[in-house]
Amino acid sequence: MRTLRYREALREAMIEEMERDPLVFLMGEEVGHYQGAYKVTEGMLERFGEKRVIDTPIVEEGFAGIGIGAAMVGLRPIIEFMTWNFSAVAFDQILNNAAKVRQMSGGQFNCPIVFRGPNGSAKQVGSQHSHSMEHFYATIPGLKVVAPAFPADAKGLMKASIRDNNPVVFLESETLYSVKGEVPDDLDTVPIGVANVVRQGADITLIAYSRMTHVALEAAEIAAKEGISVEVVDLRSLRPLDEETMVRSVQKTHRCIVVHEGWPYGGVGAEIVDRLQRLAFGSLDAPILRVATFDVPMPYNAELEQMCIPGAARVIAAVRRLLGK
Amino acid sequence: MRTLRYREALREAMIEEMERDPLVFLMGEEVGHYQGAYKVTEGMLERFGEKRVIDTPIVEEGFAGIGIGAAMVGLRPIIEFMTWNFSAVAFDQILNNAAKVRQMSGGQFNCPIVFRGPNGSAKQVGSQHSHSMEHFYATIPGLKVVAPAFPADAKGLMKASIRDNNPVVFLESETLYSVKGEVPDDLDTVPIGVANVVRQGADITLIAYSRMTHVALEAAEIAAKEGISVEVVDLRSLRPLDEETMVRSVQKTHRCIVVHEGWPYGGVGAEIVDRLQRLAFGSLDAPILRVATFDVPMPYNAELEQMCIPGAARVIAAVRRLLGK
Amino acid sequence: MAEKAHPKKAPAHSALPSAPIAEYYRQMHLIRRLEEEAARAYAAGKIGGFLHLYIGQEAVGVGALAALKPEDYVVTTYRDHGIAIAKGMSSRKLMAELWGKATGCSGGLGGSMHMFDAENNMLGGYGIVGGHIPLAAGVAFACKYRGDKRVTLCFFGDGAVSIGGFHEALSLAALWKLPIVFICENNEFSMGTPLSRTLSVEDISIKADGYGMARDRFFATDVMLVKERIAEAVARARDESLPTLVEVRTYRFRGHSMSDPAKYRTPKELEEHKSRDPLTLARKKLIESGATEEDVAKIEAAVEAEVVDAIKFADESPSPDVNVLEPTTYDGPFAA
Amino acid sequence: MAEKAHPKKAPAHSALPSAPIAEYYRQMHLIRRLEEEAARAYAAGKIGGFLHLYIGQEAVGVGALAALKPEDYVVTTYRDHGIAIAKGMSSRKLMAELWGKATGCSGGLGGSMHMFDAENNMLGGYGIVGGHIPLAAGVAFACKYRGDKRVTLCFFGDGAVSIGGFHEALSLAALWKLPIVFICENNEFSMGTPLSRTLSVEDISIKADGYGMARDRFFATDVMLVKERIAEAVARARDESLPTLVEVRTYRFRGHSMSDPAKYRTPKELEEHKSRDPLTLARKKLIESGATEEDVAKIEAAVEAEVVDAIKFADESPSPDVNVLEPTTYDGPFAA
Ligand SMILES: Cc1ncc(C[n+]2csc(CCOP(=O)(O)OP(=O)(O)O)c2C)c(N)n1
Ligand SMILES: Cc1ncc(C[n+]2csc(CCOP(=O)(O)OP(=O)(O)O)c2C)c(N)n1
Ligand SMILES: [Mg+2]
Ligand SMILES: [Mg+2]
Repeated sequence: MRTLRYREALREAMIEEMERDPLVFLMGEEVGHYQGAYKVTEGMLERFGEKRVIDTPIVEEGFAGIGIGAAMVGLRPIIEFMTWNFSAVAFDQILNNAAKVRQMSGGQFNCPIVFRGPNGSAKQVGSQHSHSMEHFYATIPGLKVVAPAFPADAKGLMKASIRDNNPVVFLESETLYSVKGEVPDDLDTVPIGVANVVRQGADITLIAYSRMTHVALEAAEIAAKEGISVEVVDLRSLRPLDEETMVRSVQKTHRCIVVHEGWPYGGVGAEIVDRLQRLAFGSLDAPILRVATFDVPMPYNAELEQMCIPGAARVIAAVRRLLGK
Repeated sequence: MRTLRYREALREAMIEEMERDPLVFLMGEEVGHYQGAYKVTEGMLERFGEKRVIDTPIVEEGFAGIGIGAAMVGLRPIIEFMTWNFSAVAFDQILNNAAKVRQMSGGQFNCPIVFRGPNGSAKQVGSQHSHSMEHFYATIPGLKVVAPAFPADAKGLMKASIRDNNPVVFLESETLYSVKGEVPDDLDTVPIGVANVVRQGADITLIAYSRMTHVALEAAEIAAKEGISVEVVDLRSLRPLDEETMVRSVQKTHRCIVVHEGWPYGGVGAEIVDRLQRLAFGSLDAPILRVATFDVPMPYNAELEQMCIPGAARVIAAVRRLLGK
Repeated sequence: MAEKAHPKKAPAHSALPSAPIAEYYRQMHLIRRLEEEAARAYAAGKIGGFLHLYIGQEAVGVGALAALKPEDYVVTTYRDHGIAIAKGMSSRKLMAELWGKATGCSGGLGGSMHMFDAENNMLGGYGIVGGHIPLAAGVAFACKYRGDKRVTLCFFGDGAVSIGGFHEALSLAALWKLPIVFICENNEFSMGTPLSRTLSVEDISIKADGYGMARDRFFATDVMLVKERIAEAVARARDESLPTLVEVRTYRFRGHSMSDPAKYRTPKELEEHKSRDPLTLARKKLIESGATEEDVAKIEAAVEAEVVDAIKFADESPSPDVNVLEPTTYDGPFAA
Repeated sequence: MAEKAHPKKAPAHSALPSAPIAEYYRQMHLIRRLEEEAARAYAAGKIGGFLHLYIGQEAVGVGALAALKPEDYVVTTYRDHGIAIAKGMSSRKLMAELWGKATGCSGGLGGSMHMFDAENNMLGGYGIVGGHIPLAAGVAFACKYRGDKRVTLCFFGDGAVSIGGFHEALSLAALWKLPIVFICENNEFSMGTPLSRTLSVEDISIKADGYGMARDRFFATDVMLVKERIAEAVARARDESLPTLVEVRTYRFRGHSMSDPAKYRTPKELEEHKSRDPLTLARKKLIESGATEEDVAKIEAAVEAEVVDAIKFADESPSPDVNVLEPTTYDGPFAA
């Protein structure tokens, strides 16, 4: 067992898969010579050469499309968006080509591609650079969407995503890249679609993913001191969603809060609520609450930004409210 | 009181507002010389001339951006997407510019613009032309989103949208354009954000919008014959959502089904469920169900397509299930 | 696969003249006839949705694809029937797809705008204007990556050259020297809008200069000429791994789609273009090449039999089952 | 408005040389000094997020905006501090915005990348590469619609000319003859990538030909030359309602943003460019124009006082209240 940073785990996964399969290549802005805007791809150009680690101009629609076409005829592209914010200009490619080509060809063509990059807020990067884009993609049939919180999952899910024959939206986080965690030496793939109970508890379930899993764990720690036993479910995959694990937890605790970045209207958080109230209606002692980003564009000012993004304090407040404390 | 088709009601609203305010103009593909791909804008070029009714090349990002810039300095553009499917290539403009410019300028600039066009499935137009795009927009703070079901609401909401100082996403429906309805002679604006109970009932609430309101009414009619009293709430606005009207209805009927086009994961449907289970938890005798489009890209084949899109039969089945019949 | 399972086979055409023009004429005539029958079937309600016919433009697709090898790739727009046939798709698969049947090329799920045929390296018709152009560049990218010397043709309309996807794809293809030919089928209109109201420069091919890309521009009246000129661009792609932008000037005899009465042009304009019908010219050239009227009649009869067979096949084929939807949405197991 | 409420005023600068170069030098020097202080404040944690400095490029913004009237509009990228100052924004509003304070130009909500100033027709800095170019064309569209003879300048980097938004905006501006000047600040790099790896044609201005648009291309070492050449394009916009694409060649002396050590270039390359620092040249020209060292020192002292005052103002200003978020998200009442 080694300790790796989240970014190192991602890099290791990509390197292993590229060594395993010459059809895998990496493409994006500054992934090569610059070593990655966030150093995730550091050293990969030197290792694999310009043929397989490709710096692009600033043309997200263009290189997303390049990846899709290449995937249709058998390559296995990893397309990096410098951040997921910039995928908005490539939205049509993902929605209309990547997600649909298998079905509209009657199953003749697959699109085995991984779109990856940091998602969600960073720090004070303002309203155009702080998007949690997951709700835009999780809603689209034909895509899979994953959002690991820990280095081991980052590695295992990346390997699974690269080997998957479907387009996978892989959501990382700038504020997680330096987080360390244990990664088994022999880790292969972590299956897409399986959630993880990362803390056992009896009184209430927190469901989270990506960086918010850490916030949920932090809140659970604080709650423990108040005598509240919190269970934390780390989703890992957003599409497909692991209903079973979520339902099992809620059947045990009877109370649930979904903690996620991103605007509150609809999206992944609402979907989880929708399923749980349907699948565990009889088990719920209280409504399911959500702690999400405020319903405003992200402000630049540091304090306001921190108010907008879900933090442990807001989670704890919701926990107390739900338990009537 | 006159009887107008949905498309005529929209046209009347645009004409009245353009006559009222010379800063209002209309721009889009084929809106002028061709008289509109779906004839919504028929006769408007002849009436207002090329300065105010502007045919564009096929550049959705370009003309959405043109509209946004023009709105920032005081014009009031109506931007037609031939269908909302094509807004995917303009997604970044709406997400990052229209919705944010007010907030990121600290309130210095408004963006009074209406983006409009038909949304949702038409008939056998296949997977790239059958999107219900509302969930992509309803989630974005800074936008308002409306989706009228009847000619009178189409007219009144269009007038309200054009006069609103915020960007409004106006969702029409190809399959509603020819639907007729009564429109009061003196109709001015219909306020954005107010739902309408279009059928009173006691046993169960159906919440719908746009074309699905008609499907819900059809289902209610059938249910009535089985002795089930169905209340139908027509949302009209998706952002803001009229919580009060929804909650009031559910508090009366204790059961609720959301009927909407669009994929089931997240989105408007899930948001409604999320709010109702939170705001009316004690009133619910059963989980809230949803009848939505199947979780697949839209198939071309006519029968499969009809299976995928919510219809009265699927709504009735859900009603029966919820009432244990 | 679906077709193989079906008992009846399309009739073979034998003992036809061997000059290339014979085969081009056959393909052009076949496309024309299939499109005419598709229009009829649409009116009869057998085909739904949008239907964009290729009538008048046959020389472009047939001539261009004649310049390819079977292993080469093609990507095009929603106006894809003619291209699909020219790339080798069977008439049966085409018509069955239009009918929305399980035996169609895309299993009845794609429809008129989405003709895919893996076997013939037909990578599909796409419905979002400009959206397929970067994708096509990606196919060419893969060919270069594998070093397999295949060439990709990407077709699009005059209406597609203003949109971002076109520009991004050309930028990347030029920068990375991709083996692709971008073919703009300039039929003078995007829906109801003439070129003069969408473009500030009439000559579309000039845009290539901004990317340092080779370019060409010509009228597609003569299918042989189309083949020759596209062959030059294909050679540039295959031998030098360089892209070309080719503007092929053509005209569509029908409306944009079935719902378009095409009031934006005069009957006179249309008649003038019809008097230069590439199909008529191809027939004339076939005769000039030494074929007898009888030879030509034989070709036409074989085409007719193929069209009738394809319609019958489409009529009699089963609809896809609803159970295909999930496994065609994802490869492998998936639980949402 | 927030600023007016504040008791202290920025110091006035009086009795300075009247040649235009004096004012240009003052602006360039002010921008340089504000950026240097911003870098320092960033290191000290007073400024967060991304910070893209304009150091080295001052002659572009100052020269270009000198060609405008106050009622003309400007739209630019995230590298917007210098442009904002040249368009007339006060140093206080700029620094307070960087500090994230309520007195900042955008109330502390926008930050470094989003400098807006309605009073001075500064329509903002934008963070999505290429995304603001169609918006700028829309501003020019509005000017033409109103017939108010205003001109719009739209700035963007060399990295922005491959993306779709650039192409769509130029297409529409050329087609509709919009009164706009597209100014590409070619500083040889987009982040860590040199032009040679992003563009197949070195001369960016050539792209104008594909749209039939006027073009220009020159080095921005001399602020006076920038003014002259941009003035020609501005006149074309104002008098003939025609767009121009201008490629202005420049260089940034710092990294892309504060987090970029700029290892992709050699110290020698940087030193060479610094030896042609437009600010040094402007100072030289000012002296040549007849100003004494003392005059220049006076200008510099005034700038220094302004910078010190702006920092103090930013330091002492209050943070925005959380209650501003809702009313700045929507105009008028809104309940989600
Ligand atoms: C992005 C986008 N915008 C609008 C449309 C609607 N549309 C479909 S075809 C078409 C005209 C295209 O004209 P052209 O490119 O010249 O091709 P042609 O139909 O003449 O073959 C339009 C506007 C679309 N499919 N995609
Ligand atoms: C669509 C998009 N993709 C990527 C980025 C990330 N990014 C920000 S600035 C930049 C480089 C831009 O270079 P250039 O246009 O030359 O401007 P400069 O920074 O040199 O002024 C990149 C890649 C972005 N902001 N938007
Ligand atoms: Mg055309
Ligand atoms: Mg640059």
